[in-house]
Amino acid sequence: MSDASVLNKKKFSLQGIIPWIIPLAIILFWQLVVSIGWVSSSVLPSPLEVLKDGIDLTIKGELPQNMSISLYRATVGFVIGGGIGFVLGFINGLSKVARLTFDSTVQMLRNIPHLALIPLVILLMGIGEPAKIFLVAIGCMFPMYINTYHGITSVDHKIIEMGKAYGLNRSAMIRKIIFPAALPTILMGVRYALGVMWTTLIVAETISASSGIGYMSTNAEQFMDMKTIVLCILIYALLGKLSDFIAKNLEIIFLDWRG
Amino acid sequence: MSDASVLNKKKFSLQGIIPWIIPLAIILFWQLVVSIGWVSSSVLPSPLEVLKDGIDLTIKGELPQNMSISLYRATVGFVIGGGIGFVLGFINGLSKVARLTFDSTVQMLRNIPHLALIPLVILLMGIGEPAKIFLVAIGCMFPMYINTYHGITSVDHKIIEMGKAYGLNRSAMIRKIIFPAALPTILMGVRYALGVMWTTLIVAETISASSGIGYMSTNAEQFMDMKTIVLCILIYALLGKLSDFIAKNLEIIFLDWRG
Amino acid sequence: HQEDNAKLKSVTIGFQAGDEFDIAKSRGQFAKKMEKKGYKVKFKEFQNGAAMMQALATGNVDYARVGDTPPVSALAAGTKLTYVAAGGTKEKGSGIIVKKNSGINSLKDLKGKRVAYTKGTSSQYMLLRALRKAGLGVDDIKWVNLDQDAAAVAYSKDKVDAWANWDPTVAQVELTENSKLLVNGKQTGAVNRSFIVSPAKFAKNHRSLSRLIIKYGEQDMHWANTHHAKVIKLMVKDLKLSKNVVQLAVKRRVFGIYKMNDEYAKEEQKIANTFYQSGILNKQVTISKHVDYLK
Amino acid sequence: MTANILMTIRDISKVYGQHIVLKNVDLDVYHHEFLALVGKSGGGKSTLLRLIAGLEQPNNGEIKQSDRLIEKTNDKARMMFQEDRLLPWMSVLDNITFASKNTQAQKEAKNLLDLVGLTEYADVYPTKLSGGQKQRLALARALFAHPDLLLLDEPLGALDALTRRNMQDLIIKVCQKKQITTILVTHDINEAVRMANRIVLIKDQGIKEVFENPYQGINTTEAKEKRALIADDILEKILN
Amino acid sequence: MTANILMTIRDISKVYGQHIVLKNVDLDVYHHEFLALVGKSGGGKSTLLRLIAGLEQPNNGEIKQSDRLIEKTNDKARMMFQEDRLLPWMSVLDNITFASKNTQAQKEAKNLLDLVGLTEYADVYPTKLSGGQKQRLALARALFAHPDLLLLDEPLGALDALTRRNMQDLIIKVCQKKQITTILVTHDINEAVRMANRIVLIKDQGIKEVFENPYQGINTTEAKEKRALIADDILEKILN
Ligand SMILES: Nc1ncnc2c1ncn2[C@@H]1O[C@H](COP(=O)(O)OP(=O)(O)OP(=O)(O)O)[C@@H](O)[C@H]1O
Ligand SMILES: Nc1ncnc2c1ncn2[C@@H]1O[C@H](COP(=O)(O)OP(=O)(O)OP(=O)(O)O)[C@@H](O)[C@H]1O
Ligand SMILES: [Mg+2]
Ligand SMILES: [Mg+2]
Repeated sequence: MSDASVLNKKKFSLQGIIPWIIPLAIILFWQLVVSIGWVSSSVLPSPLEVLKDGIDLTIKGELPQNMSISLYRATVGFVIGGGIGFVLGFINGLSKVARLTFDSTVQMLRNIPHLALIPLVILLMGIGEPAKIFLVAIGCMFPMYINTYHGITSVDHKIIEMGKAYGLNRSAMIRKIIFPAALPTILMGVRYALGVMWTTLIVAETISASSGIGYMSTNAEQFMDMKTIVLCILIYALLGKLSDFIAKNLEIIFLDWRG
Repeated sequence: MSDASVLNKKKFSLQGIIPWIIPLAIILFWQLVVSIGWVSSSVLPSPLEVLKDGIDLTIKGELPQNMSISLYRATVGFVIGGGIGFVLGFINGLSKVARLTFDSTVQMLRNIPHLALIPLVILLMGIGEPAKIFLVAIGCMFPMYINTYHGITSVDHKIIEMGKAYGLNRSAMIRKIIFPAALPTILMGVRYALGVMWTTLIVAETISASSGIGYMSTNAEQFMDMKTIVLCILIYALLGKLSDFIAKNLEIIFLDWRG
Repeated sequence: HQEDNAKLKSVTIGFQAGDEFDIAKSRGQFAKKMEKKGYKVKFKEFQNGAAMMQALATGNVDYARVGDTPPVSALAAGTKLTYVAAGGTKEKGSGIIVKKNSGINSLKDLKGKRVAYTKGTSSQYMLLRALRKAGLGVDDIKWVNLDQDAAAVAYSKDKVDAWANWDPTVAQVELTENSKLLVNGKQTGAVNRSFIVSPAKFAKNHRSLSRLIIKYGEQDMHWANTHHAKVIKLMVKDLKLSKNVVQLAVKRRVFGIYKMNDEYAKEEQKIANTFYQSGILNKQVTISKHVDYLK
Repeated sequence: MTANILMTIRDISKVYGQHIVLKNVDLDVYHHEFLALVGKSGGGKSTLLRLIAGLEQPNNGEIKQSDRLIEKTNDKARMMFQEDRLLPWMSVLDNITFASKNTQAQKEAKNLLDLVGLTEYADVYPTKLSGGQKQRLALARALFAHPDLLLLDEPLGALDALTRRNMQDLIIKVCQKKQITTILVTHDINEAVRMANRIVLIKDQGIKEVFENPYQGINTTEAKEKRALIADDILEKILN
Repeated sequence: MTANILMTIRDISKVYGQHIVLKNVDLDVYHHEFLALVGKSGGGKSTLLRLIAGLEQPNNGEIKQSDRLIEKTNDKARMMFQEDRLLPWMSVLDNITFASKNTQAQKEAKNLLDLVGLTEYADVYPTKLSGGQKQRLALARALFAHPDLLLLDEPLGALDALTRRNMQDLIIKVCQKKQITTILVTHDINEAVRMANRIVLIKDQGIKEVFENPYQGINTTEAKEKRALIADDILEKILN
C-alpha cells in the first residue's frame, strides 16, 4: 500500500488502464469470433449489436427504468438483509449462548438456493414487491452474517483483555475495540453482499415481475433474445465493477489506519 | 475457545442439543400450520409427508442416486473452481501487476448470476457433464478467490519483513509465512465455496440434466410435487450443516495454533 | 436423393418429462428400432422449452420436442430451425383454471382479475386468445408472470384468481384445489400442440432420418393411445404425480407424431402473428418458410 | 494495621497445564504503597499481576481487594501490560482517553502526552511510533486512569537511561498525587529500590522474600547508599 | 585499514513525511567488530538498523556492504527486531529453524534453546511464553543464523539482571565463534561498554560521537574501571 502512494501521476494513469485490458481483450476476441463467423450472430451477437441494443433500450427508456426499479429493490433488500445479518452476526459473535442457538440454523439456511426458496417466499410474502425485496434481503443477510460473526470472534484476545483491564463497559468495548477490529472482515462481507444483492435479483424478479434488470434478463432468455441476454450480462459485470468500487472506497475511508 | 475446553461432559451434550432447538421449532410450527389447515397440504405438505417422501425415494434408490451424482458434480466443480480461485487469489495477492491485470475482471465476472450465464455456458461447453461442472466451478471460484486474495494482502507486514530479514526466498516465504497467516481467511473462503457449491448445482442441473438433486428439485417444481420440493430444501439445509461441519473441522485441524 | 451418410451413428433428441419422447424412451422400442437402422439414440432431458431451443441453436441437439411457442420465439430470434413433425394437442387439458367458488364463471368475469401465466410459453398465447374471444382488451386483466411452482403456491393461497396452464398441472389443480377449467384450448383456439424441430441444416441433410423418427414415433404413440393403463403407470412413476391426476390428463389427450401439414403451420403462424401484434416478439416470422413437409 | 490493607492475597496457586507457575502465594498490599515485584524471567510476575487484575483466576486460594473477592475483571485496578497493546485504529491521543467518559479529560491527556514527550505525535496513529515511544504512550494511558490499584508490567524496559529516569519520576509523582497504590514489575533492581517502598522477590514459584525500603524518595547521600545496599542484597538473593 | 571495512554508510538521510529522522550520517563498520548503538528513545536507532538491513531505503546517501550497494533486503545481514515478531503457527523450535534448509540444523537449534533456557518449551506454541521467554526465543532465532552482519535491536530489554548477563555472554560467544560482525542497539550503557568495542552515540539526527572501547572482554579490575569511565563519558554526552 505504502509504495502505491509514491507512484507518480504517469504510473497512476497506467494503473487506471491495466484493469481494462482483459475485459477489452475479451470483447475484441468476441467481436472477432462473431465476425469470422465461428458462431452465428443469432447465437452470439457481436459486441456492436449488443451495444446498439443497449442504446435502443436506453432511448426507449426501458433500460433506465428497469435499472432504477432494480436498484431500488437491491438497495432496500441490501439494507434490510445486510442489517439483519450484521446484527445477528454481531450478537452471535459476542454471545456464546446466541451462537449455540442460532449459528447452526443460519449455516443450514444459507445453503438453500434462492431458486428453491421461491414457493416458500410466495407462501409467506405473496407475490408483490415485499416478496422480491425479501429474497434479496435473504441473499445479502448471509455474507454479512458470516463475515461479521467471523470478524468478531477473531478479534485479538489481547486487546480485548486490555479493554477489560481499562474498565470498558460492554457497549464501549464493542464501539471502541470489537467493532473497529472486526471492521476489515465486516467490510469484506459488505463486498460479498453487494455481489449477492445483484445476483439474487435475477431470481427475485421471476416472482411476478414485469420490470427490473433480472426480469429483463429472464424474459430475454425465454424469448432467446441473445442481444439482451448478453447486454444483461454486461450490465451485471459493470454493476460488479461498481460494487467493487464502493467496497474499495469503504475500505479506504474506514480502514485508513491500516496505512 | 479456551473456555469451551473446560466444559464438562454434561455441558457438552447440552451444547450438542441447543443448535437443533430452532430447526426443531420450525418443523413443529410447520406441522402445526399444516395440521390446523392454515395451508393446504398440497401447497405445503406436512413434515411427516415429506419424511415419508424421503424414505420412499430412498428405498426406490432415486434419492441416493441423485445425491451421489450431485455429490460427484459438486466435488469435481469445487476442486476445479476452488483450485483456480485459490491459485488466482494467491497470484493476485502476491503480485501487484497480476492484481492490476486480473482483479478488476474477476470482480466483474463474479457479479454475473449463474442463471444468466447458462446460455453462454451452453454455447461454450455444450449441454453435457462438463457444462454442469463448469458452472459449479465458476461458482466456487469466486469465494475462494476473494478470500485467498484478501487473506494474503492482509498478512501482517511486520512478519513478512521478519521473513525477509531472515533471508527467506519467495517460496519459503509463501509456505512458512504468507500461507499460514492467510489460512484463517482462506478457510472462510472454503466455507463460502462449500455453500455456493450446492447452490449452483440447482442452476447447473437445469442444463439438460436427468439426475441430481438440483434436477430433482426443478423437476418437482415443474410438476408441483411440493413434497419433493420441500424435501430438497431440507436436504440442502442438511448439506449446509455438513459443509459447516467440514469447514469447522478444517479450522480445528489447521488453526490449532490459535488455541 | 442421396442424404443420410453412413458415418452418422448417433442422434440426439431433446425431450421434456411426460412428453411423447419420454413415452418412447421409457417403452424402449424406439431406440431398438433406430439402432437396427444404424442410429444410436441419445435422449436429453430439458426442464423448459427455452433451454432446449438454446441447445438446438448451438447444435447440441438434433431434434427437439417442444411446445408450440418456443420455436416461434426462436425463429423470431434468428435461430435457423425447421419444423419436421407435429405432435398431438392438449386442447382439452389446457386452458384457464379457476377455483369453483371464485365467482368466475365466464371469460368476461376475468376482467380486473389477477391471472397467472408463464411468459414465453403457451399459457401466454392461451390468455391472449381467451381475452380476444371474450372481447376483453389485453389490459383488462392483471398479468402475473410466474414459474410453475411459484404459480401453484400463489394460486392455492389466492394470490392470483386464475391460472393459464396445461396438463398434467391442470388436472392436478382441478382435483386438489377444487377448481375447474373455465375455458379449454379447443374453445379458445390455442390448441397447445407439440412440435418436433431440428436445426435447419440438419433437417435438410437428414430427411430420411426424420421420416424414420416420425414413423417409429407414431408407432409408439399408437401404442400409447391404446395402452392408457401402461402409459399412466409410466407417468405416475416419472412425474411423481398421483394416479387420478395422470389418469385425467392421459384420458383427455391424444398422442401422436405426424408429418407437418398446412393446418399445423397455420396454428403456429397464428401464434407468431398474435405475439408480434402484442409486441411480445419484435419480428414477424413466416412459419411456412421453416417447415419441411416430408412426403 | 489491617485497616490499612487494600488487598489480601491468600494461598493462591496458578497452574498452566502441567506447569506450576505460582504455589501458595500470600501477600498483603497496603493502601498507597508502592510495591515492586522482581524475579527471574518466566518466574510468574506477569501471571501474578494478571491474577490481581482479575484477568485470570487462580486454581486455588483467593484474592480480595477492599474486602471484595476478585472473581472477574478487577474494576478497581488498571494494568499496563508488558507488550504495548495499543489500538492501531485510534490516534495517539485517543489511545489515552479511549476508556474515559469525561470529555474534560482531553486536557489531562494532552498534559500527560507532554510529560511522556509525545506532544507532537498526538494525532498520528501509533504504528508511526518507535518502540520506546509506544511504551511511553502505553504508560501515559495507564497514568491517565484513576484506579485504586495500578499494575505496571515492565513499563520502562524499552527506554534509554535519561528518559527512563524521567518516567520513573513521573510515575512516582502521578501515583502520589492521585493516591494510587502501585505494583511495579521490573527487571532493574536499582529502579525497584528507587521507586518502591517494598520489594517482593518472586522465586521458585512463590514469594521468596519481601524487602522493606524506608529510603524510597529520600535524596540524601546516605539514603542512596542504603538503597544500594538493599539492591545488592536483592541481587544476591536472586542469584542464589 | 579499508580492506578491513565490511560496511560503509555514506551521507544517508531518512525522512518520514515532514519528520527528519537521520541526516547526513556517515559510518564505517569493520569486519568482526562489535558495535553498539546508543541514544535516546525515538532517536533513530531502529531506523538506522532497518536501513542497514535493507528493509527501508534512505532518502539520500548510500550503504554498501562488501562493496555491494544495499538496494533491497540485505541478504548478508540478519536482524532481531525490537518486538519479538515470532510466528504464532510454529512451535518454539520451528521458530528458530524456520529459515534454514539444513535438516542437520535441528541439533544446533536445540542447543541454542538450551542456552537461552527454553529447553522444555521446544514443542509449544510461542503464545505460551512469558515476555522475557519470547525475547530469548527471538534471540535464539537470530543467533541461529550465519550472517556476515548481525543486527540486534534491544535484544535483552525484557530480561532480569542474571538472565541478561548470561545472554550477553552468549551473544558475545556465538558472534566470536561464528565470526559475525554485530551491531547492537541498547539502552543500557553498561551493557554497551561490556559488549562492544565501539559505541556509537546517535543524537540530533546523526552520529554525535563514536567511542572506542579497547577494554571490551577484558576481565581485570582495571579494565572494568576504564569501562565504567567510558560509560560515564557516554552518559554525560547523552544528557547534554
Ligand atoms: N513508519 C514510520 N512513519 C513515520 N514515522 C516513523 C516511522 N517509523 C519511525 N518513525 C519515527 O522515526 C523516529 C525514529 O524512530 P526509531 O524507531 O528509529 O527510534 P529508536 O531510536 O529506535 O527509538 P526507541 O529507542 O524508542 O526504539 C521516531 O520519532 C518515530 O516516530
Ligand atoms: N497462557 C499460558 N499457557 C501456558 N503457560 C503459560 C501461559 N502464560 C504464561 N505461561 C507460563 O507461565 C510462566 C510464567 O510466566 P509469566 O509471564 O508470569 O512470567 P514473568 O515472570 O512475567 O516473566 P518475564 O519476566 O519473562 O515476563 C512461564 O513459564 C510461562 O511459560
Ligand atoms: Mg512478564
Ligand atoms: Mg527502536
